[in-house]
Amino acid sequence: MALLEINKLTKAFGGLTAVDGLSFEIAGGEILGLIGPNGAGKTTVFNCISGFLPPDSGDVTFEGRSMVQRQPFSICKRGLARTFQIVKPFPAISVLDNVMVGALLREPSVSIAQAEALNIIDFMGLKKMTRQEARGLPLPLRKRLELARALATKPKLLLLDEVMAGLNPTEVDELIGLIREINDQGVSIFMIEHVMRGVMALSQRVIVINYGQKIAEGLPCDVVLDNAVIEAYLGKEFISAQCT
Amino acid sequence: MGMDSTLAVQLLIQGVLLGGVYGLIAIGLSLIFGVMGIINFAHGQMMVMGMYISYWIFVLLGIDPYISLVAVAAAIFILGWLIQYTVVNRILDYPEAMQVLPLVSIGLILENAALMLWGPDHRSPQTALGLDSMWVGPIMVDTSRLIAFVLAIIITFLIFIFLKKSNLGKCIRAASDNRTGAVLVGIDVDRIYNMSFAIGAATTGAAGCLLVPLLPISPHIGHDFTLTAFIVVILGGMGNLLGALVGGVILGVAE
Amino acid sequence: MNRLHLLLVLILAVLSGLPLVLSKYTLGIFIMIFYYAYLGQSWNVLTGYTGHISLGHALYIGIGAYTSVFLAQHYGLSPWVGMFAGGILASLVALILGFLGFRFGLRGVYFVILTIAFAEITRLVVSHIEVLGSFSGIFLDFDPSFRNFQFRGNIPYYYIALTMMVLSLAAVRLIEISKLGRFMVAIREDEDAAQALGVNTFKYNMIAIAISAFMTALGGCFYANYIFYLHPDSLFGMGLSIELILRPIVGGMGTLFGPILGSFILTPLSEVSRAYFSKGGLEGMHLILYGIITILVVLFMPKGIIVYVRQWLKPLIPERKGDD
Amino acid sequence: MEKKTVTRAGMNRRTFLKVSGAAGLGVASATFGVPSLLRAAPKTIKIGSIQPVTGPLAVIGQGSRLGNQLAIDYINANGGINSMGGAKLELVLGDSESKPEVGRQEADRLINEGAVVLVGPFQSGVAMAIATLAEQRQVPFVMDVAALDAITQKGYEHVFRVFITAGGLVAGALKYYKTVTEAAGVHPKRAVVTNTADPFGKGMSGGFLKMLKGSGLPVEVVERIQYPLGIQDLSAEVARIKAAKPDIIFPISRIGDSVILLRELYKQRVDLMGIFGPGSPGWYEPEFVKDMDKLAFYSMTNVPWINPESPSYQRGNAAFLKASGKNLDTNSAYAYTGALVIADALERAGSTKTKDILKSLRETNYADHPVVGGAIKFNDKGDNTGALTALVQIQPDPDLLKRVRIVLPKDFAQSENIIFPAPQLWER
Repeated sequence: MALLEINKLTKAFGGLTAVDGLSFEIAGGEILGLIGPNGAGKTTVFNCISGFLPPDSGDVTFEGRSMVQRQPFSICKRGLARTFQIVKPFPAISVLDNVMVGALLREPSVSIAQAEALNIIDFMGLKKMTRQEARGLPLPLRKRLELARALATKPKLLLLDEVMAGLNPTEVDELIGLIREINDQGVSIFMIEHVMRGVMALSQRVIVINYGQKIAEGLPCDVVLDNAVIEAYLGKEFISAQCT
Repeated sequence: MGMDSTLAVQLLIQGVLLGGVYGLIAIGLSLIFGVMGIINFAHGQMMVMGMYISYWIFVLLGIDPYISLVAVAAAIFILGWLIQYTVVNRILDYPEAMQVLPLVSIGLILENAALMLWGPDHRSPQTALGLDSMWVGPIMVDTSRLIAFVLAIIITFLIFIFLKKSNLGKCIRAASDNRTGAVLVGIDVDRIYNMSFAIGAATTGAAGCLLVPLLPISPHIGHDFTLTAFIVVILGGMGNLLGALVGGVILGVAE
Repeated sequence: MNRLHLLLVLILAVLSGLPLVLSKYTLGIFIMIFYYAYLGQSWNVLTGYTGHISLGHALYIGIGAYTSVFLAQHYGLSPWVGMFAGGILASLVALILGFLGFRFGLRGVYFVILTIAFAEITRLVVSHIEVLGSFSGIFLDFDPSFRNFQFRGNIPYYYIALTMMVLSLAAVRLIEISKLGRFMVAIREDEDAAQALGVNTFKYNMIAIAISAFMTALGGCFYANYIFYLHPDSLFGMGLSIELILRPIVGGMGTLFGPILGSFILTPLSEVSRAYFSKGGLEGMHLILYGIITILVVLFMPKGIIVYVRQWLKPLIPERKGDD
Repeated sequence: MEKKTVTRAGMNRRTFLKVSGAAGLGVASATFGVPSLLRAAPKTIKIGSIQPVTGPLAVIGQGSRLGNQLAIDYINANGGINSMGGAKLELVLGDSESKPEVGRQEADRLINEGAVVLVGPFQSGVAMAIATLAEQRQVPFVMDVAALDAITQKGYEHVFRVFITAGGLVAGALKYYKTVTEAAGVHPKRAVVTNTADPFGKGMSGGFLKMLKGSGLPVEVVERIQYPLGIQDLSAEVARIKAAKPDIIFPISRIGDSVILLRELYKQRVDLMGIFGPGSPGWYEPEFVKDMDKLAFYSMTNVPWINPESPSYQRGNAAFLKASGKNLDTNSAYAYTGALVIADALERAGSTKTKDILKSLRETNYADHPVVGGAIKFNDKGDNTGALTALVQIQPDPDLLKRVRIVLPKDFAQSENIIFPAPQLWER
């Protein structure tokens, strides 16, 4: 049985259908990439899965249970955590306190939660900033904080919304390493990403959507050679740069 | 039966006429909220300032409030601009609790300034048309109320034309729709905000003039008008100008 | 125990000893300082920590005062018990308000309007209830005894108010370091992000508003048995709601000591300026001053005066451990 | 006859009489208390005065404070308290800001500063807070103005009231109404009662309606109209009044709404025999008389009032006029009276001990005062059994100050002629 199943998911805003009858699934332990041009409906898919938007129709099943109609917090409790494309740190409190909010989801004891949070902060390479207010962090570190917080909720599946956007190549490489490690610990990952380097390096499978519909699905290297994908999204230069 | 329907018509007319003025007060509040998302808790107090200016122009120079209306609106326009420039512009990004307090404080300052300047007495000047009324059969139409209503409608209409047609008006609507977008196309948003607050203030100042012949002035009535305007704006939909006018009439009739 | 704790214990010891040296009148000022610090702290739980702005907190003071007095007058119940009845009733009302506000996602200005509306409606309702004294209010009987929460001198009131302030401080500190407090702050900082991390925001919002209302209502019972006179306009009015939030905002909202600091600054200030201006025929001047100070603090010290005090006290504070 | 704490500050007030003139009270306050300190007095006795000198009632409160002060200056100028070796009196000053908790706090401060008696505080709400404090601290408290019956119903030993109670006020209204209608031989049949929906308005109109019903007078209340304090528009209410076809209106109002009501009665041409106020402000203040001019004529109000002919009034008024440029009005005259009563009690007590002051206050029999009423005596509750109201009517006179005239009781009347029924508002 797949970990997450999306079945004919549809969501429209006014006249605009952002997600149109989309179906796919994620297996346990998998890293799945979701790519597509701006406005293709990627973030809407995330919002529907994580409970921030109710889908108009279709179903989202996580470990065999429907997640539709549930509130975001309860979906997170089931083990499905997400990050936001525009990061949402808790600005006026420290990095540690930020991460502890996530850790407290499963750990009632504040002191144990704190120890867990410190571990995660260490793992994410944020140790020096532990006591700093989140608002003072530069963007790359805020992205890591976002990831650290989500990780602290001990998810089974992590939805990452463009965590690599705006990072330089070194930072991207570091993050690739971290995400791979997270995955090695048994956390499945579903990521929206524009940074193709990251997608190519991490994803075991990629889905491409445009106008809310799936236009391709498969291994990363197959997908990027798909004509429809090149037309809609990547452009010819990309192919020569990446896959030859 | 005849008696009852006469009474009903009478009440309806009175309500509609007064509602026009309520609407005018509320339009200022609504404009400010629509553009900046700020509730002007000093709105009624600004109106009272307008009433006092109008009153003194009448007492000292003998000029009727309907005529001094333009000057009073200009004075309150300046007052509004100053308040926006010195205080409100600095609190736009604050959380709402912090936005409420300075505006309530401005109301407190204006109210007590009026108290110190003019004392707590209730003043009710005998203006030229203050006691006139017209009779349509058994129905009485209060002249000053009718004038207030007509002028309120005219001013509202002018504001609409201004917002629709003039460059500045278009900029105000743009800034209220999307602040970032307005900045991107080169609109000086701070200036637009100053203008919006000042125009909102000026309309309430004008409404104050229209009320001078109708009710006694004292420093402490502002608070009640803030509440009235607030209710009208909620009835008509926050930030919706036409709604404010309709809301005003509804409240006028309901009272 | 570090030096900061030592300082706090020292301050508490001094405050406990003050009745030995101060006159009844000066004690009265301190009682008002403690009382407003307590109310500010109660409001702080909802607005400072959870981020939902209430401009109608007078509602809970009124409920606390009226409930305890009603139960004492009609059922002979000691206010010591009645105050908790008032607290529970206030919490219930707050939960109704909270349900409407949080379930339907009223945020910012709209939540503010809801809190004002609740207080105003209650004021009007109480003004029409005959057994609650309707428009005339209730004039309490003076029958001093511990059981009746009434005393001849100011000293018992002083210690009660001091205890309430200290307990509220302790309660908020406990909340602050607990899971509850951390979730409340997360909601204040970003409600969506908190949801995404599994925080049941509705539940924690409801808990916060219920605690805040409960604490505020206890203050109402104190007021009733200290002033002996209840009136709907003064107990449910917006004036009191604003008076109440002034101190935590000036001191620093969302901080443990902000409301107390604010009260120690503003309460004596209003005493002194009233005494000063009342003699010069400058009626209204002290309210203008009050308004100007508030605006200046909000404009130039938006985080409250506590920030500056922290700077001064820095040498006393040891290297901070994670929680703060 | 009273008001409560203020939130909607606006018209939540009462002013029995305020005389025009804008002299600064700063001048007056500069003279406060000076004599007693400079003249190496044998001893000073402190009296605490709590009045609402700031906030919405500032003008009244400052007048009342001045009334307290001038009475004490008068006593000091005449040798102080003889029974205590010419001890001088000193007024220590407090401000209630119209808030009960502030009034209490200020009273406590004054006691702390050595006040042996308290006087004040104009509002019943504040009076209740201070009354309890006085009982707690065991310091006598003489209320100059505050009318709510309940204040003296608790059996407090330390609380006395010079002012008339709300009950006494209503009884006066009925008595005078009966006298006026019988003298005129005209008996209105249909009446409308209007009142503001606040403690004062509701309490007064409730009491008045109840007494009117029990009086057997041939008048029926066909409509009772209540409106909120600080109302901005009464056109609907007046339309309802007109539809009720009343012969007479009994308004219980405040200062702002009386103007709106009267203008609207005029505009809507409501036929009336007259307007008879059972006891509320709004119908005799100098601004009202001036602004409303002819419309104000012939309205009558039952109200605690000054006695302009009394020597005490003339003394007090001269000093008041000199200090403030205004005339002594009801409130300041009662404040003046309150302080005189205290001085009288101290004189007879010959001591500043609470027990002695209480005893001599209970034995008070004081007639040399500036207000309409008999000699001041306190009953066992502390209420003044000599308190009386007057009926005043606005009558045409070129001099604005002479328009407000006492018409009843006969002993105090300034005009023999009561004009009732009155000409219609628009036929003047």
